Amino acid sequence: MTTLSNHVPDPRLITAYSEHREGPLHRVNPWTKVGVVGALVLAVTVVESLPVLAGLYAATLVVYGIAGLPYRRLGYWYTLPLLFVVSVAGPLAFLEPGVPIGGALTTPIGELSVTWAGASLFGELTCRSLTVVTFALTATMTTRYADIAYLLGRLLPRPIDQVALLTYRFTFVMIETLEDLVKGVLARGASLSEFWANRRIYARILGMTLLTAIERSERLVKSMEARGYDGDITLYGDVPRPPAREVVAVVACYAGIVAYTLVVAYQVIPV
Amino acid sequence: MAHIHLGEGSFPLWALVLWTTLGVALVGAVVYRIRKGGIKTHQIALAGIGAAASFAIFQLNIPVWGGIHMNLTGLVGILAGPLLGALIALVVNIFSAALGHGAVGLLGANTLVNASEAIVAYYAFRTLLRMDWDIFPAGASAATLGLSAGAILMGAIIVISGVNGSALPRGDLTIAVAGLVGLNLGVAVIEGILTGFVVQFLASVRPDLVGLVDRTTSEESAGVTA
Amino acid sequence: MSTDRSEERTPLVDLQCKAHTYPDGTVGMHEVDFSVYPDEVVALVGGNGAGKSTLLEHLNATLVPDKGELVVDGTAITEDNKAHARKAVGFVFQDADTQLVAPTVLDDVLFGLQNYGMAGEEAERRAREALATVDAAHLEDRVPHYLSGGEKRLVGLAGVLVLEPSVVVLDEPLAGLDPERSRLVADRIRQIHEEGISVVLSTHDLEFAAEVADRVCVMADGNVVGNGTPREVFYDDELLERANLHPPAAIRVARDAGLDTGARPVTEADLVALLSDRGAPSETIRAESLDGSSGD
Amino acid sequence: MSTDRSEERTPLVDLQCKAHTYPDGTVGMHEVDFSVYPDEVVALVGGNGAGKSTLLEHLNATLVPDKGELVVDGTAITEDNKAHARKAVGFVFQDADTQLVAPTVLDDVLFGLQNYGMAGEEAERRAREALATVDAAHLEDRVPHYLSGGEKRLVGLAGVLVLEPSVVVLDEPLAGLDPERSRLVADRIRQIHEEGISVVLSTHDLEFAAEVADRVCVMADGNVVGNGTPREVFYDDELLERANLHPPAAIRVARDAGLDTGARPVTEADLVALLSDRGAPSETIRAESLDGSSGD
Ligand SMILES: Nc1ncnc2c1ncn2[C@@H]1O[C@H](COP(=O)(O)OP(=O)(O)OP(=O)(O)O)[C@@H](O)[C@H]1O
Ligand SMILES: Nc1ncnc2c1ncn2[C@@H]1O[C@H](COP(=O)(O)OP(=O)(O)OP(=O)(O)O)[C@@H](O)[C@H]1O
Ligand SMILES: [Mg+2]
Ligand SMILES: [Mg+2]
Repeated sequence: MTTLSNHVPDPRLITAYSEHREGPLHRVNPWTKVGVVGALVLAVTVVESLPVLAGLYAATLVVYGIAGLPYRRLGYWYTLPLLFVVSVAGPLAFLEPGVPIGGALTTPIGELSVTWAGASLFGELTCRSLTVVTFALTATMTTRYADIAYLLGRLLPRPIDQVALLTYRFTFVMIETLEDLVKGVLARGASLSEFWANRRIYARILGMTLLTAIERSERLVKSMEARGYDGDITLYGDVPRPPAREVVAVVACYAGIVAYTLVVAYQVIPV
Repeated sequence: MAHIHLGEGSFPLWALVLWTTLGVALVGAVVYRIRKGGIKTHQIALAGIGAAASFAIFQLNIPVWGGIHMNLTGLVGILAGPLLGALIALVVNIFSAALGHGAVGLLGANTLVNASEAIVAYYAFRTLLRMDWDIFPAGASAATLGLSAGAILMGAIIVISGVNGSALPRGDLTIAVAGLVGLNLGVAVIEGILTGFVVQFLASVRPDLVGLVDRTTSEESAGVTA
Repeated sequence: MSTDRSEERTPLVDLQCKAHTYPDGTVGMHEVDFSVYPDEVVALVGGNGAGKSTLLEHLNATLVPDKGELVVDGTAITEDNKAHARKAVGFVFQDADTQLVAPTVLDDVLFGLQNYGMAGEEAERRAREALATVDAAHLEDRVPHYLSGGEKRLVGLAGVLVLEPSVVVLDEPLAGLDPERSRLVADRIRQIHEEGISVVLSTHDLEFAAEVADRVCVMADGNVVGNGTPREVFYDDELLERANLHPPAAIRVARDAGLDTGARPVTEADLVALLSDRGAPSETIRAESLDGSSGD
Repeated sequence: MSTDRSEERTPLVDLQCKAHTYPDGTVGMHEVDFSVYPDEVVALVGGNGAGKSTLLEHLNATLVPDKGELVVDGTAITEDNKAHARKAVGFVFQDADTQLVAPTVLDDVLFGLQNYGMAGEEAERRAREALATVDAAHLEDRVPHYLSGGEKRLVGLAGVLVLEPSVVVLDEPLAGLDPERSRLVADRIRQIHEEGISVVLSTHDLEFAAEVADRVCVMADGNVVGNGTPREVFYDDELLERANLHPPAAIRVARDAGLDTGARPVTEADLVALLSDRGAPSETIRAESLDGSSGD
């Protein structure tokens, strides 16, 4: 469907990879992957060296490939995260104090130039963001639906866990509703290529999507209550604890990051 | 939803801890309020499917400036109320982060931003309706207000945190961020107008959803707008 | 037109409803008096908007009458003991998608059990058993999103059967299913009935109603306007006319072909039996064999 | 099994599709070669998931093949002239709910016209006319969302007819409709056909297919596995078996009752005709004359 963006990962595709493919990362315990995500978040927050950040990013890219996932799609999916980096780091690349790269550009508001420090900052922020993006996608594309549901149920307090589980289940249904609505208007000659001229059509499609969602939720209440639900029950199965070697690996990751932080980043422990 | 999420690793560690703590506090307060009233199945169902819809809508490419994506957080706030609106913001952020959109470490910050959008939009909408505004201007203004509040909050978060690894003085950072917030305000107006049209459409089809008529059995809407 | 049963036995479910008004003011049904007896299959038929779903949703207190009463297994249902009705009367909704809420099929079947406080091994054993009853044991690890329409319906049915209800209610069980899957669901309905559970279902497919039901209830304009065996109901032209229905194919064929001789066929099998009785002689005239087995 | 037509006339729509793969990797159909000729009603039958909707949605370029070609009225459809396919091939989707997007019925019918740049008095006149064609003129001011299922379907049909397409595609036009409304929709389909518009529809109701279609296409596993007149297709047991289908009731009855003598009834009307021919004599055996003839 062309109108649904290919810059945003389609949950249906993501689940198809996790349900129907087999790869080395599919066999890694889901808790381990969560642990690694946490470690990576911590790492990209405390590490300040561009080479180290670039190395981390390269490593996640390799893992993504080993997991058997498609690089071309990843390129599309980078669009939005990169946009976020550009919107924050873009101006900073010019404003950051330091030595300009090449000549400066004279503009009415003064001289504009990208400094070495600015460019490096831009690189750092890009690596930080894409490292976690890549690994988060690797994790979701290699973890079965039921296991993700279990993690959500475990990590979130009631009633947020219940909400998240229903969201996960009904995201697929709602995407199809939206897609059907888009198909419906396109089939009758609507063009969705320009926003302002078609604002009413957009409003109707989005309005109908929300209306369908609300009415579906009204039916869902009936069906859940018909089976005795009162807002408080476990909806998910079970995920075993990770095997010892995976625990060791995750602990090692954290230990490494803490050591790096203390020694290199904050130099609490002088070498 | 403000159209710029904060990317992973943008902030120093202390800021990450601060925003996470504040985010947890907000969500904790919401959960406390909901639990105190007794968790109602219809609240859970509405929040769950509402978040699914918001997430699905995000998949739609809206052709402005080469393509933008929206979650319609303001609209969700207007329809679901501040409590469920905040929960939906959190859940949508969790799923977005899982799909590499937004940030795991900045869930707290991003949730604060989006929840504020939903909450401000809701109260603005109620207030404007009480002032006898028409449905379209009320919806559009409320959503624009909510989204603007979110954009400004996000700017403030960036300025307070400082960008990880940047030596730029806060004053200059503020200038850079002001440009970003300005851009987001532009998008807020577009999303606000779109929200206005959607609210107008919903009012013509099911007026009870936007609080224009009372349903005789108020059970349904009571918890929703609590 | 009345069922003899009604005088003999105590009903499992007894609904008296002066009226049910939806929030927007639509009166979904009114002056309805409906009972379900042990060991029967009741089919609700009627046009779109006749009130079938509204009636069905009253049977387990999903909806409550503006004024009226629901008695389940001898207990009057009030705000406080709705759970009793929910447990005794299992409900399979038309929209199979909104019925499946858990991440896997097995979890979904367990969902109801857990709500009633049962967990662990015993719960899993019962859930697997329920899935086996509907021939869906192989689906247990699947994600509901990836099931076909028919599979979703069967899993929904298992999720209800596992609670061991005394009555199972199915709203349009065949909607959207292909002939093969329809047959599968129809077979399961018969099987449930054989296990002593009463079944109430709504359908637009009168052939299906004629085939599975012991009793047919006709609804029109929010009212039950007729009630009896399939033969009684489907030969009552005035009643069908009133409910905007046409008799099932077997009856139409028998009539249009001038076969209406008193055998009064209702199902396809009846028609075949009638024709075999009659067709056989003329078949032989054309010099063919006479082993066209049929009937039941 | 082939249609003679294919050699005689140029098709209105000609689809060649090597394969269509959905975003999640499911192959919805493959190696399909399908044409629609002027002045015919084609019914697509097959089990759930056989690929009927996937095929239909290719006919107006809602979906495009991974590799393949769509030619509408002699024009090859590309990314740039999809509008041509959309205008020539009207599409009524299975889910009536997601098809109606305007606040009133009249607005909804006007929607397509406005998209093609027609507005004002003339547009309204045509919209009202289209509504009248489907017997829905009285609904014009209603909110589409609150219509009954059958009404929604009719309004959806009007919204497509108003665009004067040369082919109308209907995905499961009878889904969820009661018998009276089904008949109404079936009548409208016949009427559209009489007005010279070709119709392609998918259905699970083989009786309905036998009744309205000139040509039946059987799908299984994403492929067109058979194609011919209803009589050809529905008497091809091997084909039906392959597609998980059962023959329509008239055929089953005729067979089970041992009437299968060469007249080969397909619809209920055929069966009635056959029985009247035969019934009369055997009626007569029981006291009348014996001039039984069958076949045509
Ligand atoms: N949630 C609702 N709000 C308002 N009116 C409703 C609602 N549900 C049903 N109705 C109305 O109540 C009446 C009875 O509807 P019901 O759904 O019981 O009919 P039905 O016999 O099940 O029809 P169908 O065969 O189309 O399913 C109809 O007029 C319908 O429009
Ligand atoms: N949006 C989608 N994404 C992924 N797979 C899909 C999608 N739509 C259909 N499919 C798959 O494509 C195949 C063909 O589906 P299709 O909807 O064309 O079948 P159908 O013959 O119309 O079935 P039904 O009678 O149930 O409507 C099925 O395996 C189905 O699961
Ligand atoms: Mg119904
Ligand atoms: Mg289909």
